[in-house]
Amino acid sequence: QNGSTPTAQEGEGSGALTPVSVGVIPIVDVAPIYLGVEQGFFEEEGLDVTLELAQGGAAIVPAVMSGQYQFGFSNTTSLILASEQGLGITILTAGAISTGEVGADFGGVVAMPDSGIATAADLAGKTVAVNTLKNIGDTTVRAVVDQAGADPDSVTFVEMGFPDMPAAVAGGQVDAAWIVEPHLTRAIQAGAQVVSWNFAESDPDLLVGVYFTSQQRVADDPEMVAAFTAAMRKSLDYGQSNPDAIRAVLDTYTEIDPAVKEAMSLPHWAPDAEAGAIQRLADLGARYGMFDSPPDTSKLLP
Amino acid sequence: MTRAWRPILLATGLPAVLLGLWWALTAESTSFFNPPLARILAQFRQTWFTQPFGESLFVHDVLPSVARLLAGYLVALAIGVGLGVAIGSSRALRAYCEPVLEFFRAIPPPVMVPILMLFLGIGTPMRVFVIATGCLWPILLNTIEGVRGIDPVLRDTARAYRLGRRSMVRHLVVRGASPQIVTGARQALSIGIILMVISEMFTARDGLGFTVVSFQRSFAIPEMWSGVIILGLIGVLLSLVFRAVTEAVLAWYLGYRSAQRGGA
Amino acid sequence: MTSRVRRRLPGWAWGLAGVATLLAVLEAVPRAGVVDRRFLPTSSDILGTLVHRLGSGEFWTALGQTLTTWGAGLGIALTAGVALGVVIGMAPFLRAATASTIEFLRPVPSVALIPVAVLLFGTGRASTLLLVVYASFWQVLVQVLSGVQDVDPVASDTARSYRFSLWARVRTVIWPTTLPYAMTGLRLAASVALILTVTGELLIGTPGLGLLISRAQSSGAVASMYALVVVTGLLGVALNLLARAVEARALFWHPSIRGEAP
Amino acid sequence: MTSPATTPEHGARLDVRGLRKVYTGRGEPVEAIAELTFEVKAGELVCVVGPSGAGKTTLLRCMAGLMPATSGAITLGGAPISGPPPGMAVVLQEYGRSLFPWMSVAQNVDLPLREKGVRRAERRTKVSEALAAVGLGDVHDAYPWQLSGGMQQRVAIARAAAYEPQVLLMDEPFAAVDAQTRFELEDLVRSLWRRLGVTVVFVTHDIDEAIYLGERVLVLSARPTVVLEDVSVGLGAERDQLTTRADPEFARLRTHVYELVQAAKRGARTLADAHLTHPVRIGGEAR
Amino acid sequence: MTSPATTPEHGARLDVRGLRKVYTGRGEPVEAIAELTFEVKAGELVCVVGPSGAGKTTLLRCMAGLMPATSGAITLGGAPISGPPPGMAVVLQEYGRSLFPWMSVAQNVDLPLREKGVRRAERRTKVSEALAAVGLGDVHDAYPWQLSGGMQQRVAIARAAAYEPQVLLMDEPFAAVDAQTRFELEDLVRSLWRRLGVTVVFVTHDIDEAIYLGERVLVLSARPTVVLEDVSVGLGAERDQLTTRADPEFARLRTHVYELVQAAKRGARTLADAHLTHPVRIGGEAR
Ligand SMILES: Nc1ncnc2c1ncn2[C@@H]1O[C@H](COP(=O)(O)OP(=O)(O)OP(=O)(O)O)[C@@H](O)[C@H]1O
Ligand SMILES: Nc1ncnc2c1ncn2[C@@H]1O[C@H](COP(=O)(O)OP(=O)(O)OP(=O)(O)O)[C@@H](O)[C@H]1O
Ligand SMILES: [Mg+2]
Ligand SMILES: [Mg+2]
Repeated sequence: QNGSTPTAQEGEGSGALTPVSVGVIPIVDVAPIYLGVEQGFFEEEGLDVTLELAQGGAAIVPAVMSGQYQFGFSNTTSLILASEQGLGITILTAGAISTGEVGADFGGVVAMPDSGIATAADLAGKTVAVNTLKNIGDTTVRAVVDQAGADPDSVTFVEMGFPDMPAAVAGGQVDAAWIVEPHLTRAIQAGAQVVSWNFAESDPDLLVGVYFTSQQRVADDPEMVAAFTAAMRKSLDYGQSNPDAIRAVLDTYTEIDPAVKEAMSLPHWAPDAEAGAIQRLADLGARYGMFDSPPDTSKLLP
Repeated sequence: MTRAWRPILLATGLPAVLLGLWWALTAESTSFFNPPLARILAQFRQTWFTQPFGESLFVHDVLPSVARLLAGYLVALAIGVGLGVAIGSSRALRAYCEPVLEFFRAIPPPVMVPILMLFLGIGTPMRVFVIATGCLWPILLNTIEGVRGIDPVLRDTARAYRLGRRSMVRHLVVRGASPQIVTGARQALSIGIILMVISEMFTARDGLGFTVVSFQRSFAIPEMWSGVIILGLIGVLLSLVFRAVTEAVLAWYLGYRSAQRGGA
Repeated sequence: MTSRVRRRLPGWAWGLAGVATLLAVLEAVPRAGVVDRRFLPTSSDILGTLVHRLGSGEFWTALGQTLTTWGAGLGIALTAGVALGVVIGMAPFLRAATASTIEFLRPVPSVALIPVAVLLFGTGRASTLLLVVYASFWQVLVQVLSGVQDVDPVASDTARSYRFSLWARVRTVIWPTTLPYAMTGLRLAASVALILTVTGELLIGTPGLGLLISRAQSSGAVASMYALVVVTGLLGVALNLLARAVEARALFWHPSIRGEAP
Repeated sequence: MTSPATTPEHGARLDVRGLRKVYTGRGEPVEAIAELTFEVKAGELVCVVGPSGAGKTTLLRCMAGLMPATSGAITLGGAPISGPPPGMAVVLQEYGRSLFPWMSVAQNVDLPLREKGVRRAERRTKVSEALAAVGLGDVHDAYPWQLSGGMQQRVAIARAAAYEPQVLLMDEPFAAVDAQTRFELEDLVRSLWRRLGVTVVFVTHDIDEAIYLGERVLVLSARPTVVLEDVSVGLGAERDQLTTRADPEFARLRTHVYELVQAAKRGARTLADAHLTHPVRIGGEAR
Repeated sequence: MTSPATTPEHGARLDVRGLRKVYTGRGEPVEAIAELTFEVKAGELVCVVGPSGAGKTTLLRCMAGLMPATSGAITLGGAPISGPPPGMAVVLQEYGRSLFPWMSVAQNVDLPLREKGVRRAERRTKVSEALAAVGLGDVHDAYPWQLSGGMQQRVAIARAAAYEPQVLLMDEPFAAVDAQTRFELEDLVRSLWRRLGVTVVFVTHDIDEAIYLGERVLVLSARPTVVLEDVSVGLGAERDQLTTRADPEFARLRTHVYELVQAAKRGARTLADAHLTHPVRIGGEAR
């Protein structure tokens, strides 16, 4: 149960399975692929999936590009960035999408009640922690501050890992933090309150994470890509309609505290990575200084 | 004439060969993560020395990082030598401290950062602290071993003349251990640079390390490599300063060691 | 030497006392409310989780994987560092010719090499191994270089005057002098290798303790994470005990070990 | 040259009672000293001779408080020695290694004086005088490793002399110097001793030197060491390289001590064992 | 004891021509040796005396090929010396530091033999014999730092003796041993020399020793060094501690050399400067 599934030694009548490695991050977003593997969706498509855990894109993108992993999960903005730099990347399916519900999303901006921050507008002039600068976090926070009529450029952003944010907010090291589950719930349990649901508020269908592969692989091995895409779509649909199974499968690759697990919000999972959603992200990025010119995201889709 | 050039030739010969190799091997490279050296060098000026100079990344990111590095390094030097002298001089103290020190020594800085953040915040003090804790170990270990290895005859001489505690430390222990202390300090210099990067990987907003990691994360690979080159250059520069200081501090040692190799 | 009792107390007793002090401080700080217990658990919480961890096979597998990567990396770094250190240290020309390159390469952080490592070796053990070797090699090299320089000129003249072969000089004069330096290099490299094994596992995702830490961290399982961190710390302590034992045997002749004959 | 006189009375009685020293390091325990009992009166100059490896250095290091005895007691002026006592200077046998290589010759001589609290100006004269006295007036700024063996040894002697101790312990201090310099240094020690009234214990292998210098010569047996004989030297207080060495008593003592050392080397542990070829006068009675 | 005889002819002629050595390290350059020209015939035993700091060690280290000369040439058996030549053994003045502390006494003696390619069984006898000859038959397994100064020095001598060199250079090798042992070691060197026909250069401060041992005594001036006199010792080949030292010629040579060293210390640089109090016989003619 350490993140990889046992390989099927004897192909159960269906012939040999194609071994496939997928780079994933140990967060809630990727629960459907775990569930999908458990449910046998990938075997049905002739794939023997090994899930490889890594901490972030720094390792997953090069591994996919070099062919060491066939597929990977990544934050969408990072892939737009990579594509802008000339990496041949193809997005196959959506990974995690904002629930679009203000009050019940899997990411938001939190602050302590005594910080004087109650709304997005109050973030102006404050220090806000995000996990990565020039990425989806600061872009969407700027967007909501802008929407609230305050000056987005007056917000100071600091990089910090999500796990460290609850302590930093509670201890006053930062004024506020953009944070995702399960740490969002941890922060709330530690007394913080959500001041903005920046995903839902900036785009109800915000495409936070996606599954991708290299353009090379699409060209070389279209059947495998098709099989993976099909199984992945099935998994995402299954995950969306079975939240209890999702919460159960989390125990196999995370150590989230049961109390947190029950309280937290899950992302929305849908199979389609819509061109429009990707372009909206790119445009947001362009508007808030991530890119010099609006990127062309069409090359990211098959 | 050739004599004056010799050290310069020696210092630049191998780097020139290696750069040449790097250039040649990557000239045709189409690999995204391993771009041609030509591209990296082309990126170099553009990335770090944009106009106006006052707003270039060099001033904005490199200089503050180096300042933190030096601060952390000097703190480590003071604590490392002080603590090392105490621990090296007392068997009981060594036995008492060693397990705890070894425990902390083995803990990766990335996981220490969150705890430090709780106590020191996320500003400069925390980063200086991370750099200092990293630099501490080689200095501390080498000082301890240097102190333990001091010639017993010298120690006896100092004792017989009843040198006070302070003179003992100043004239015997620190000087006697100085060759090894310098070795530790040399090690610490490059570790300091590495930790400068690590300390900026977490909870950072500026700094050379932060910039390099951001480049890496945004897949600006030639820019990232140019940052790595800057790190190396800082290493070379600091080591030049370090060598000059060493030659002054260890003049006796270098003379002593070469005295019998022909007196030159 | 103020009292007899103090002298008689064996080394390990002092060590235990030191550890006890640390545990007490770690217990007291969160309890006293200096920091939130949720973010920095007490030592009893951590140890409780640790004991629980020790019961799982997953933990032992990860520990084994970490130790394998660590051992292999350290072994390679040590062999290469000692061999190159002795060769470069003995030849003044090589010393001068390599100095600038060494100073350039040493401060390049292993973490910056992650994408290259992954590209070259994938996310398996080889990538982490590259980082481990790269980082710990310099520690050994620099120590050995200093050690070679520290050879007593009288001893080396003696060897020269009896026309010892190069190999004999290395074996009988240079190596024994270098050994104390190399031991320190080993101890430094051992912990750097451990740190980078764990960091590599953490960032690249090579299986091992680091991956477990990363998982616990991403899940916000604070006590669980620190329990694993404690394990790496304890590994460090164990390694040091080992290094000290080796040292006591190999360096019995050195003033630092032979001490004052009672 | 005025001495800072940290204690009013110069010189102190040194008393060694039942001293025993066993080295228990690596390997078999080595019994270096079996049983030594003797005393050195305040302001007396005693020479110690004995075969190589007898335990002379061991004895000196115990007396200097640098090494604990296995059993027995050493007292200086009535107080038991547990560490190096104040007002004592030692010249160690390993002269080369006893100089601080990171200090110049002058700094090496100066350091103990500074520790003693002597003023800067006074220190400067003392250092110069001491170095000139050992014939090293011209190497103040050299480092010890730039000196020849004999010069190093003389720096160590100058350091002890400049210190103006109440007790002076010297372990083969003239082993590395030429014959002429040796004579001069012998006279230096004697004049120092007479001027300051310092208690001196002087270990040497040169029997002539022992007799010329000492008021008593302590002859030690081979290891494990006991006192073979405590020879009184009745040569008077005024000595001179030419006349003293020509004295028939000098020649007699010399033969006597030489035979004792020979006997010690053969393994003699008592006077009776020694089978001397000439009549023995019991030490002390000759005076 | 058979020697492995790496060269058929034992002993080799050592020729020093216009040797000059200036130390140019830290500080002012020091001219240690001004001009030395002399030769040591194959199989000859020459003693070198001179004031402390004269440059005896410097000379020896140049002859051993351990240090380059500033100018001049040293040849051994006709071949110029550029590094330590084969078949040579050196006993350095810093005996303590010339022993490897990480090896036992026996290993220290054994190692050069091993390097020379002597068989194990033969090595064992050679090591035992050499250690027994210097009176250290019982400390094979001790480490150098467990020995007294004199014992360490004897280990270094044993190491050189066991090596059975063709050229033996010794720098004050008996400085730290007692009188009796010194006599025995002197006889050891002479017997070694006669048995092996080895060329020996022996630096000492003990003038009696120089005359007793040497066929010639080279008296050096003070720094910067020249040869003050090359004294031939006409005492014959058979020598004996009792009779030789009682020989009137011995006494005459002794006074002569002693006066030369005294003059050298005073700064004499030629025989004429030396103002000797007794008639000078030109070295070599006395034979
Ligand atoms: N650290 C030690 N461990 C074991 N034995 C030792 C140690 N130090 C000295 N000894 C032994 O003790 C004995 C006496 O040594 P010591 O140095 O006192 O002799 P010494 O009389 O000074 O001789 P020398 O005249 O040669 O200097 C020697 O036999 C020596 O082997
Ligand atoms: N490394 C050095 N640098 C400068 N001067 C030196 C160095 N080594 C020796 N000297 C000087 O050279 C001179 C000769 O030294 P050397 O050791 O040869 O004398 P020596 O005749 O062996 O004396 P001794 O009898 O005292 O051993 C001395 O005056 C010494 O100060
Ligand atoms: Mg002694
Ligand atoms: Mg000399």
